[in-house]
Amino acid sequence: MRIESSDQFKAYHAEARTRDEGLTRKILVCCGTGCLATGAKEVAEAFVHEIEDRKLDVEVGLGVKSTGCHGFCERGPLVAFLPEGLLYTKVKAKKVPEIIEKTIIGRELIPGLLYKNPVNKERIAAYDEIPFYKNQVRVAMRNIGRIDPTDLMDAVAHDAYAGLAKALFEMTPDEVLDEVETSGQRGRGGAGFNTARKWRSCKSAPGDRRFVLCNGDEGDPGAFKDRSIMEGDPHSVLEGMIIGAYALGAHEGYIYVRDEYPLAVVNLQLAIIEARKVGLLGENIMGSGFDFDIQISRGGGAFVCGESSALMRSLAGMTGEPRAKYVHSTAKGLFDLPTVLNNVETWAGIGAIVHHGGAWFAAMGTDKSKGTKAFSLVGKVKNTGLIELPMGTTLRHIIYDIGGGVLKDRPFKAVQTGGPSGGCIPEELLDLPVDYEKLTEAGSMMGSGGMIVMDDRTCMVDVARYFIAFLTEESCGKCTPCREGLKQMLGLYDRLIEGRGTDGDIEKIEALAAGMQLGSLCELGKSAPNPVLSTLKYFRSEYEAHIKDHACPAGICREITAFEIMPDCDGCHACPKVCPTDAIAGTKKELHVIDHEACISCGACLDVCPTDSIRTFPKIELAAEEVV
Amino acid sequence: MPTLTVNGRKVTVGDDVYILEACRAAGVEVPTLCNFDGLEPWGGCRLCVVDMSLEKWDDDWFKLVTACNHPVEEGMTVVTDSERVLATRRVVLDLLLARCPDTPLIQRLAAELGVDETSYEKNPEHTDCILCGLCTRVCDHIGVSAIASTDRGWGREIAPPFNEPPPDCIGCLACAEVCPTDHIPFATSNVKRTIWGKDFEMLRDPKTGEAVITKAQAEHFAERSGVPMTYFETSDKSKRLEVAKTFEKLQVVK
Amino acid sequence: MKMIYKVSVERCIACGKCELACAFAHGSEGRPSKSRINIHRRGPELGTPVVCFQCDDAACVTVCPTHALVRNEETAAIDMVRSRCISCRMCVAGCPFGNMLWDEAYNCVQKCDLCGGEPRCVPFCPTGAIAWVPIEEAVLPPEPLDRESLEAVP
Amino acid sequence: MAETPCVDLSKTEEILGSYPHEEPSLIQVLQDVHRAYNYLPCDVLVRVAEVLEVPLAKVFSVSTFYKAFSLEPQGDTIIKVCMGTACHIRGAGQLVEELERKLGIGADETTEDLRFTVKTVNCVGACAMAPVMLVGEKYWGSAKPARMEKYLAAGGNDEN
Repeated sequence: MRIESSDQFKAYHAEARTRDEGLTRKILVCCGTGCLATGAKEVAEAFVHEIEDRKLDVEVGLGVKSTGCHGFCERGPLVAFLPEGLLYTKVKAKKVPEIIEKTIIGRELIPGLLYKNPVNKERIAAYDEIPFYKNQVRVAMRNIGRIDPTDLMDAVAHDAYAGLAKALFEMTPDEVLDEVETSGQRGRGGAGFNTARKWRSCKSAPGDRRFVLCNGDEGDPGAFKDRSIMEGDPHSVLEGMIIGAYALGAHEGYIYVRDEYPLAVVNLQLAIIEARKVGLLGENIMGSGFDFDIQISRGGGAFVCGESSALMRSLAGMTGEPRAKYVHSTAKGLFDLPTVLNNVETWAGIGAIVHHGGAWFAAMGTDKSKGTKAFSLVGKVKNTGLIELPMGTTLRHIIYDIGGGVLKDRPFKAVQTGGPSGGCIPEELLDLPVDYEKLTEAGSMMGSGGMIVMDDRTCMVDVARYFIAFLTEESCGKCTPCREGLKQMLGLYDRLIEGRGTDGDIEKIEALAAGMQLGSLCELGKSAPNPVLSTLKYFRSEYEAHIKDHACPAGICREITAFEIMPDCDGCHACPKVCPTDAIAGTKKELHVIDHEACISCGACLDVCPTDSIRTFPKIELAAEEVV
Repeated sequence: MPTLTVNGRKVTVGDDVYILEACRAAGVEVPTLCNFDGLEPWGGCRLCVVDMSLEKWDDDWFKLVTACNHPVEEGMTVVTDSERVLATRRVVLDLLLARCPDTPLIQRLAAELGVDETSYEKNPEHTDCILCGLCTRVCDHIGVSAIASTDRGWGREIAPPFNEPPPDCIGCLACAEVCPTDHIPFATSNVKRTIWGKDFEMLRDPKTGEAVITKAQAEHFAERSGVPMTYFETSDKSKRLEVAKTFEKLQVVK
Repeated sequence: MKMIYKVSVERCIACGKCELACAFAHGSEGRPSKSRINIHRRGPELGTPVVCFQCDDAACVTVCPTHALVRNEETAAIDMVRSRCISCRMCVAGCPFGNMLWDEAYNCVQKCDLCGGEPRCVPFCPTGAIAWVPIEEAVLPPEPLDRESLEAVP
Repeated sequence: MAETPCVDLSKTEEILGSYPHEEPSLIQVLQDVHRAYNYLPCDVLVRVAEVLEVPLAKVFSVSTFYKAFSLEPQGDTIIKVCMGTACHIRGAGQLVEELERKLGIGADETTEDLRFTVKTVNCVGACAMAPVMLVGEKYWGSAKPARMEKYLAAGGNDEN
């Protein structure tokens, strides 16, 4: 069937609703990448079989949906039950018959599968009561976890394409632009450029042919919101792009997806095929006379292709080398034609903005940063996963209330945001409301919403070196400051972590950082020094310890760190089992000893020690002892 | 025809001109390594950075841009010798000097900015290649694209495919001629030319026997430009002789 | 008034003054190899000056990969934008008349630029074998040269 | 080029048949080719260049620029260790070291028997389960060096 008018869409929507409501009870199995890794597919299949065998689908209107990521990947596989609003965590396939028996038929809870609050150890049954979910407000991720991403009708039942229908039949392209302007939405890819302004700039560029692109090259390590959106609700991306194309008068679109995201490619491809089939994409969309089609392009694995001009070159089949953007890509982008490129999350929000109105979106967030923002909360935090919150939420609320605090209740040291272009924010700034401006002021940036929590076992020099090493590998090599500068910067950091640092190294790092910031061609090089400068700003003493004392305060830099077991060791024998070099000797219930010759300072023992009896100290002291 | 100010001097230039050309028109020298007049600006070496301010901006607001590829605008102010311009150029040359410590051109440019010795770790492997990309861009212009950049980041190199004699190369030497550091070796004799490890047969003038150009080059250009192949087969000297002979025949007054 | 370069072979006495003038006009050392006009010497006091025709549909312009050869609208000469030249010598190979000249000493291409609209060689020609004339005069046949009455060239 | 073993080009022709013959198809074609052969054989690159009318040097340039491509044959099972930030601070480096001890190969290397190739990748986007490694298509979350034997033994099988 093809939808050929506004009324036909309404009928299709009603049909989808009826079908959805026909299922009085639903089991939602999270099939995001995280849960799939822990066996969600088997769980979903087990539910399907069990229900078929018992004919529950007919009798009680029970249905199973494999949905996108629920976000709470840490506790996967996740299974939610509607209408009860119940959530089971860490569900295994073999548990399925028991769940059907007890929970579905017997309507009783299985306490062992409920979420346990790490803060007060209480078990929580209701989805909405779990702090991780309770505090969220979802716009871009509105349907993720609620719908089956491979089922168009399910998406439509949850208002997918309602915004598009409104745009096509009730609004002119300029009215769509005005609505987006009212929303105040800014780009969710990192830099935070105003969406409506970007669109207007493209629209005013001369020429008949223009492109609408979606940046799904989520390269920031530690961020995976775009992945979850593309996997869990691909239709929201398509809908946003079609609306954008309608506003701009574009007829061709591309989605550039990282090759590391195979499931996202599959789900997007499927969504495109489905949408074309019913006339939501392609020629004469919904009979409105508007034509627009989308193609998927898989990236080749290059972080720099997240940069707009590099992405466009990559789309054209070339190496991902950025160009100077003195002439904006809105005027001269893909194939040198006017182009709008927005991030996945940006596009995913457009449908909701048009559907509910720009003012609805603008009512959320802060003065300059409107709406909600998706973050991936990861690292040394108890509840890791994907969240969406109004702009202006404080870091403390995110890390402690939603994230449940630092893993193992260790001291908090910093939170890294913005990926390799961002910076590390220290404890004293935890009450910072998160928006574009505040993060930039703190020496970091929004980036693609990765938040990596770091505890006292994280060395800030090592973290800065990690990002420099990452970028050294990812620099395209076109411009001198980035190519040569990163290489030299990495060399300087190697000196520090190996205890070869000397006075003046910090100043040398700072001077090079300044040259790279000013001189580099694209944002990759220009922002590459951010992790360096922010760690220098807030954790300078750690740098000084590496240089002056040849010591790594966090006990991470191996070349200069030694390990020792303290007398309070209870001889549990956990550490020798994990030691990769068999450097730990000791019989059970007796004090264990580390052989410094064999020890490679990897820290595996410290991580497993239940009594915190292993300490690190500068290797240099070891040499001093020997001399004595 | 926009008028702009370069280092306090007013200069009027053409419409589709970049800052670098305006600087030259104003008699201001801006160093550059990857720019070449016949080729599209590339903006890779970052040596030509200048401070730039537009009329609509606040007076004290300047942006550091590359002169080679930033279009001029009416009322623009350009400063080529501000402290941060020089500091940035110094970092660029310092880094290039670490990469190519023995390359005379880099030594000279660095010394002009007061960098006599690199402050960074010297490249243990000798190279004169500064990755300015001129060779590959010229090769693209010639229309053969026999060489290109390979790998990325620090590992970036200019190389023929598979690091073997490039099948598409026509031996025209354009890459070697344009290379600012003379990094690309070649050899030409009366019968043979070798570049990128590939040997080329030379076309030889039928009368004098001297080498004209490579056969591959003649074939490529004959096809590309529509100029008959016969044009390429004789030396310029022989061709002048032919012209002279024709002229003699055309004498109207004996 | 449209001017044109006129060569009257019958008047050339192969004295070489044009070559010298050209060489000096394009460099102070006056090397004859730098001259863009060449006399083909075919006998005692018999020569044929050969110089660029500034062709309409010029092969040199067509083959140049970097657009270093451009028509000067004022002088009608094909000018060489030296900074664009990559010395690939395609123009030398492509010119059917041999008028793109390779300068071995300076590793660059030389070509007649009509000296910006006033060819320096012309005033030095003692016999009027070369001339810079309005286009309509170019079609007039040259006056015969009375070679017997020529005095020794100073 | 002469030393490379001859490969079956029919798969290449099939892939080329499903894309427009123009430069923008290049990366997509190379992705499919890489999947089909497990690497980019040079005969194939020559053919791709010819059909798409892209200079061979550009094809080579693109093949070496992107990390997804390898010009050397890869192991039957590809092990990807995620090196994202979350994985880094949760000890991904130790996984690579353990693999080096177990298999005798470092990152971007292949065992002699062509069984395994170890790759480090910049974030697979499963940060909530850091550190993460993939053995074939199988994701291992909260991976521990001590359990490496198990990960390798399971290979690409879906066994938990």
